[in-house]
Amino acid sequence: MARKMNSGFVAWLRRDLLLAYRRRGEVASPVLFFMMVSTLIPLGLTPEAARLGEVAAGMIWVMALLATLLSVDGMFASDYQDGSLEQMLITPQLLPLPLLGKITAHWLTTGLPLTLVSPLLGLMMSLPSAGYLPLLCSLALGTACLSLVGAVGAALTVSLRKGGLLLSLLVMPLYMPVIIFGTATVSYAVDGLNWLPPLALLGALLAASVALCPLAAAGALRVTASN
Amino acid sequence: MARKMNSGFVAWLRRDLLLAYRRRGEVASPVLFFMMVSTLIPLGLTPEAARLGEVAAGMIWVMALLATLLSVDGMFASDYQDGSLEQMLITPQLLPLPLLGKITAHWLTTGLPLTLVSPLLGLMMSLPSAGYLPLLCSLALGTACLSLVGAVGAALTVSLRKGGLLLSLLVMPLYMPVIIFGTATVSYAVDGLNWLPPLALLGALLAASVALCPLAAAGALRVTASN
Amino acid sequence: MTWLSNGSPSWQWFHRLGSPRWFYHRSGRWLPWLSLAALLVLLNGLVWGLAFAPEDAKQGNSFRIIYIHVPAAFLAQSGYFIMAIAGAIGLIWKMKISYMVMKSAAPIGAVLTFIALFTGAVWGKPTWGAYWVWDARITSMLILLFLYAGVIALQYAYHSVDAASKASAILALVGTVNIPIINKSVDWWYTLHQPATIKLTSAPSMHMDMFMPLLVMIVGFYLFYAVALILHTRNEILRRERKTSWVRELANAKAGR
Amino acid sequence: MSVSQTPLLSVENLAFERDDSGLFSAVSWHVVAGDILQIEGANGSGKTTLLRLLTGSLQPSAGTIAYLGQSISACRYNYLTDMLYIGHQPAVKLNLTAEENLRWMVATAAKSNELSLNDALIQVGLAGYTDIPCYALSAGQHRRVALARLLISDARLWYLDEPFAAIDKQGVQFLQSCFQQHVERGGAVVLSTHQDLALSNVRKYNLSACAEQVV
Amino acid sequence: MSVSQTPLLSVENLAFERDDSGLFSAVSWHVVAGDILQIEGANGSGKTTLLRLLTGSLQPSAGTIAYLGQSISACRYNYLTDMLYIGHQPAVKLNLTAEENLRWMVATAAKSNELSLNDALIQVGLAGYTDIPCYALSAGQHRRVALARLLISDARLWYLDEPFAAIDKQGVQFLQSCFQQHVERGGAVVLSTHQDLALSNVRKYNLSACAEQVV
Ligand code: HEM
Ligand SMILES: Nc1ncnc2c1ncn2[C@@H]1O[C@H](COP(=O)(O)OP(=O)(O)OP(=O)(O)O)[C@@H](O)[C@H]1O
Ligand SMILES: Nc1ncnc2c1ncn2[C@@H]1O[C@H](COP(=O)(O)OP(=O)(O)OP(=O)(O)O)[C@@H](O)[C@H]1O
Ligand SMILES: [Mg+2]
Ligand SMILES: [Mg+2]
Repeated sequence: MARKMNSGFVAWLRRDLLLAYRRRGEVASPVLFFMMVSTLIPLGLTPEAARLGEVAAGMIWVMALLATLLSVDGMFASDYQDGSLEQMLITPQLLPLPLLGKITAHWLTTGLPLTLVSPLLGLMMSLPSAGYLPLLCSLALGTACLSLVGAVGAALTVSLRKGGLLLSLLVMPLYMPVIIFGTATVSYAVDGLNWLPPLALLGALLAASVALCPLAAAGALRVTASN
Repeated sequence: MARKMNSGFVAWLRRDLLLAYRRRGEVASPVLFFMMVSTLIPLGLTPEAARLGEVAAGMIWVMALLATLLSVDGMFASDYQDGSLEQMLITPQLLPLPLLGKITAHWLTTGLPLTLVSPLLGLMMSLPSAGYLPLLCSLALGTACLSLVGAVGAALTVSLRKGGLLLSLLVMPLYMPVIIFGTATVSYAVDGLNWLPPLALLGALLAASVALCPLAAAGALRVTASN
Repeated sequence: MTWLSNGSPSWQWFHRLGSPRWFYHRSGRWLPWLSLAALLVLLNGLVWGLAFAPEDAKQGNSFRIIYIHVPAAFLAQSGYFIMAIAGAIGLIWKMKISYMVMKSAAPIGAVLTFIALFTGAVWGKPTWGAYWVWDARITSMLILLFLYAGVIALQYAYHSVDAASKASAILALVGTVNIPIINKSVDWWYTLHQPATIKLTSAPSMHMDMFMPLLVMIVGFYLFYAVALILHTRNEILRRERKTSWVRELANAKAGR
Repeated sequence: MSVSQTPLLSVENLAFERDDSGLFSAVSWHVVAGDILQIEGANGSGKTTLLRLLTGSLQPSAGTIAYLGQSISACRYNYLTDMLYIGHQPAVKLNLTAEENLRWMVATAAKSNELSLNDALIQVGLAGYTDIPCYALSAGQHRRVALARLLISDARLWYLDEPFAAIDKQGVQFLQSCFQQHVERGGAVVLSTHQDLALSNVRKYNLSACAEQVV
Repeated sequence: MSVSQTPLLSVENLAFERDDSGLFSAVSWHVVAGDILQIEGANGSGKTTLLRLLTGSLQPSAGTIAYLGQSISACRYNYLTDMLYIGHQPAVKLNLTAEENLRWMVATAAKSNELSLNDALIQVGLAGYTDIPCYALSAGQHRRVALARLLISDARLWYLDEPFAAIDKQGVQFLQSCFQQHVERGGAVVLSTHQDLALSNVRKYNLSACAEQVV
């Protein structure tokens, strides 16, 4: 029985990772996606290194946000359709645990790759060198927040059979603080200021999200999915 | 029988519009999505009007592109799952016609609202006043291109039951010319140059896409969906 | 789609020509000679280029990267067309072997593109003082890498070999239509933003002693490309035809020895 | 009459393989106007695949399918116009109401008779459910929406993949009487199901054995 | 023994309404170890709704559901641990193989016996199909993946919503023998289906009539 205690978390985490990486080609695709979007930006704006460098951090953050939105939408949709969600709701485990497993899998497949390639993106967009470390740290914390908050939105909209746009509407306001502290971390660093305070705030946001979001998502799922 | 001649186009167009209307919240939401992201950008970048104005057109275009990506992914997915796509493939009509109907519906519910709301966004991001008309025109033509090209990507990936990342990988490189000509139209206008040539190029791209993309999508669907 | 329908019987000879087994045996005979030729030409070009060509007046020895960089960039671009043509032949005449060629061409092309980008980036640091610059040609090359990545990803995404082949052939064709458009538009974007402040070393005025080894290297790269493509394709043939009797016999013969 | 001599549909030596492993081969039978052919076989024996070959959405690896004596690729338009296929997935949009779904199905179909949509829905037992979205329907009601197409269609060839799935006993009887009427009007039905039909004129073809059985 | 006196599951005066229109009311029955209860009723009579009420994912508008004499909300953990529900939608992930699907199902389930996954899949007739993704399975094979849970589960209460859908005749027989074994081991089965079972000890409850029938 002890083996089973937290198996809700591990089982769902493992399953979602497996689903994400069913195909070999897939592993690279989040990384390529981010590289492509960061090619779009110079094409849309300007190829001049100096001006790109100014907007680099902000753009990478906006990108992270959009990539999360693009993918968080599907977090429960297919599970809802094929009945897996119903099964999740009637397991004896505490619902937030399997949900945290799913959210972790989501972050590992979107937020983490983005964080890891961000130095490369910074290079492509001529980010000043003082910005790399803060960018990496703030993305790591921030994208986890985005996944957690996104999960609540996804849970709220899952039974509506809607696209991701309604979801974006719900969660975007909640994303604002993340993006503000995230970009502040980098711009403080570039301007030579102490960038730990905004990073600490981001950390606090993350802590709060970890504590609250799975609960909120669980509540939302109980209401919407049993309809 | 005459009534039936092009009914593939009209029937699918009408159905998809009806579906979009059913999810009424949905129709407004590309617009809202768009507006929210453009409030994020000043947060991530800079609130200075002059500097915002410089990047405004590029940013609006990047957003339009991502919003299309966000939605094009679902163009065939639900039809594939519930068997409608199979039915489409065995109608006696020429396949590109119903496809064009679906693509038109997609543009009417995403590209068009974006285009219509773009002046407002320009205002929010302090776009110089010479840029409004070119922005409107270029978005109208460009988003149609995006829907058409996106449909080919969606057709290629429909049976894979994957999220939008693979699809983005396939179509994003094809989107690059659109964004280049689109932003060029606006920046020519802002710089006081004649902005008709880039717009004409965009028009040519659109013409070519209208001619080729439904064919390519039809070929792709025959390959992938019957699998 | 008429081009997806069965070819007419008069094309039967063509099919036999494209039979995997025939290709496997024929290419087995050519391969040693081709490899030898590629090796000789490449060695010749490298030694000539790296050891004997004169030093560049402005860039010193770092310019010698050109002997890798330019041939790789060249092949990366033609590789895409080779891949797309193979795909088109597959779609039109339903030749299995050409799908295999197409599948093999994708990773080779992607690696060459990456080499061009990488050598360019390494070269860029001493020349421009930055690893990455949004130059028109560089950007086109990056987009080409994405196009390759798309084809490769689609190949791996499908479980069914048949669907994977056809889907990526369609994508490769759509990509080919787009490559000229992309290149032109990127050029135009670049000139719009900056009137060519950064210039690549002036190619036309390149010294003949520098240029000849480059030409040799390009020929060598073509030969090398052919060898790599044939090797990959042979591998792919064995993988896809592993259930047929002739591959089994081949395996038994190998094991027996 | 000589018209009835040419079979409506004839299948000869049909074989299908996926990635070099054969599923079935040498399937031969024909269907004339008035026939009901039941494809039988264990799970995974290829019934659905066979029906999808008939609709032309899959290509056989060998053999021919002929409609009125002509290969179906040669007379594609006429064949598809005269055919109705309802598969495992009933092509019902969850966000639309039953009536809207049916209207769209009729609009994309090539041939249809004069029966009003509403009457068709009433006949399949959906009276009172016509204007609620289909996600609020039960499993059986959901399939009934798709089956209402049978009443409206004018196609002679019906291909039905497990039409009785999720349908209650009364519904099964109703469907069988539909088949009966259809074949009496000169149509033909090819269906796959694991249940036995209560009709007398049903021919069975067992796909596992690849042989036709006379009942 | 006095244990067998308290019914495993008892339902009293259960009613359900959606948006103020009643679906059924005054549903009462109980199930003791060894029972097989078949819920019958026309399409849309509320069988699926009733089963989902039993699993606790819907809330009744009146009445009680008791497990071993206790209300199911009072002993939620024990109840859910002892229950297995397989619905219309079989919760099978199309991109995973049959074995991966089953492994995940077992990992999230609370109780399971010692049967290996592979043996379970072989028993439900999926030998040779364990390592291909489930989208390449036929409709019946797809459902069999979900039904393999029955063999591995140690739960006493089985709730099955149309378990025979898409399953061939042999499969139906096999499932019935599974039910038989399960009730002989002291379990109980509540199922909804439109087909008649070949077992002798089946009790039927007709939801349209809201009354239990003795066969
Ligand atoms: C990542 C960076 C780079 C990429 C992707 C890149 C790509 C290319 C491409 C596509 C070509 C054209 C080959 C052809 O003619 O078909 C080329 C040629 C060339 N590149 Fe680069 N390049 C890069 C960086 C550089 C740098 C830093 C230099 C030196 C300063 C350089 C020098 C050259 C020269 C001399 C040629 C041949 C000139 C010609 O054919 O017109 N490249 N490169
Ligand atoms: N998309 C696919 N890709 C690969 N193999 C498939 C695919 N669909 C079905 N198969 C395989 O083909 C075989 C036949 O499937 P089919 O769906 O035709 O069976 P069926 O007779 O309809 O079975 P059922 O009674 O379960 O509906 C099965 O063994 C299945 O594994
Ligand atoms: N999500 C829902 N929202 C609103 N009404 C619903 C919903 N699901 C089902 N209903 C309605 O509740 C009734 C009972 O549905 P239920 O699915 O329980 O029937 P059922 O007995 O299982 O039918 P079947 O034999 O077709 O499976 C139906 O009339 C249906 O229209
Ligand atoms: Mg089937
Ligand atoms: Mg039901």
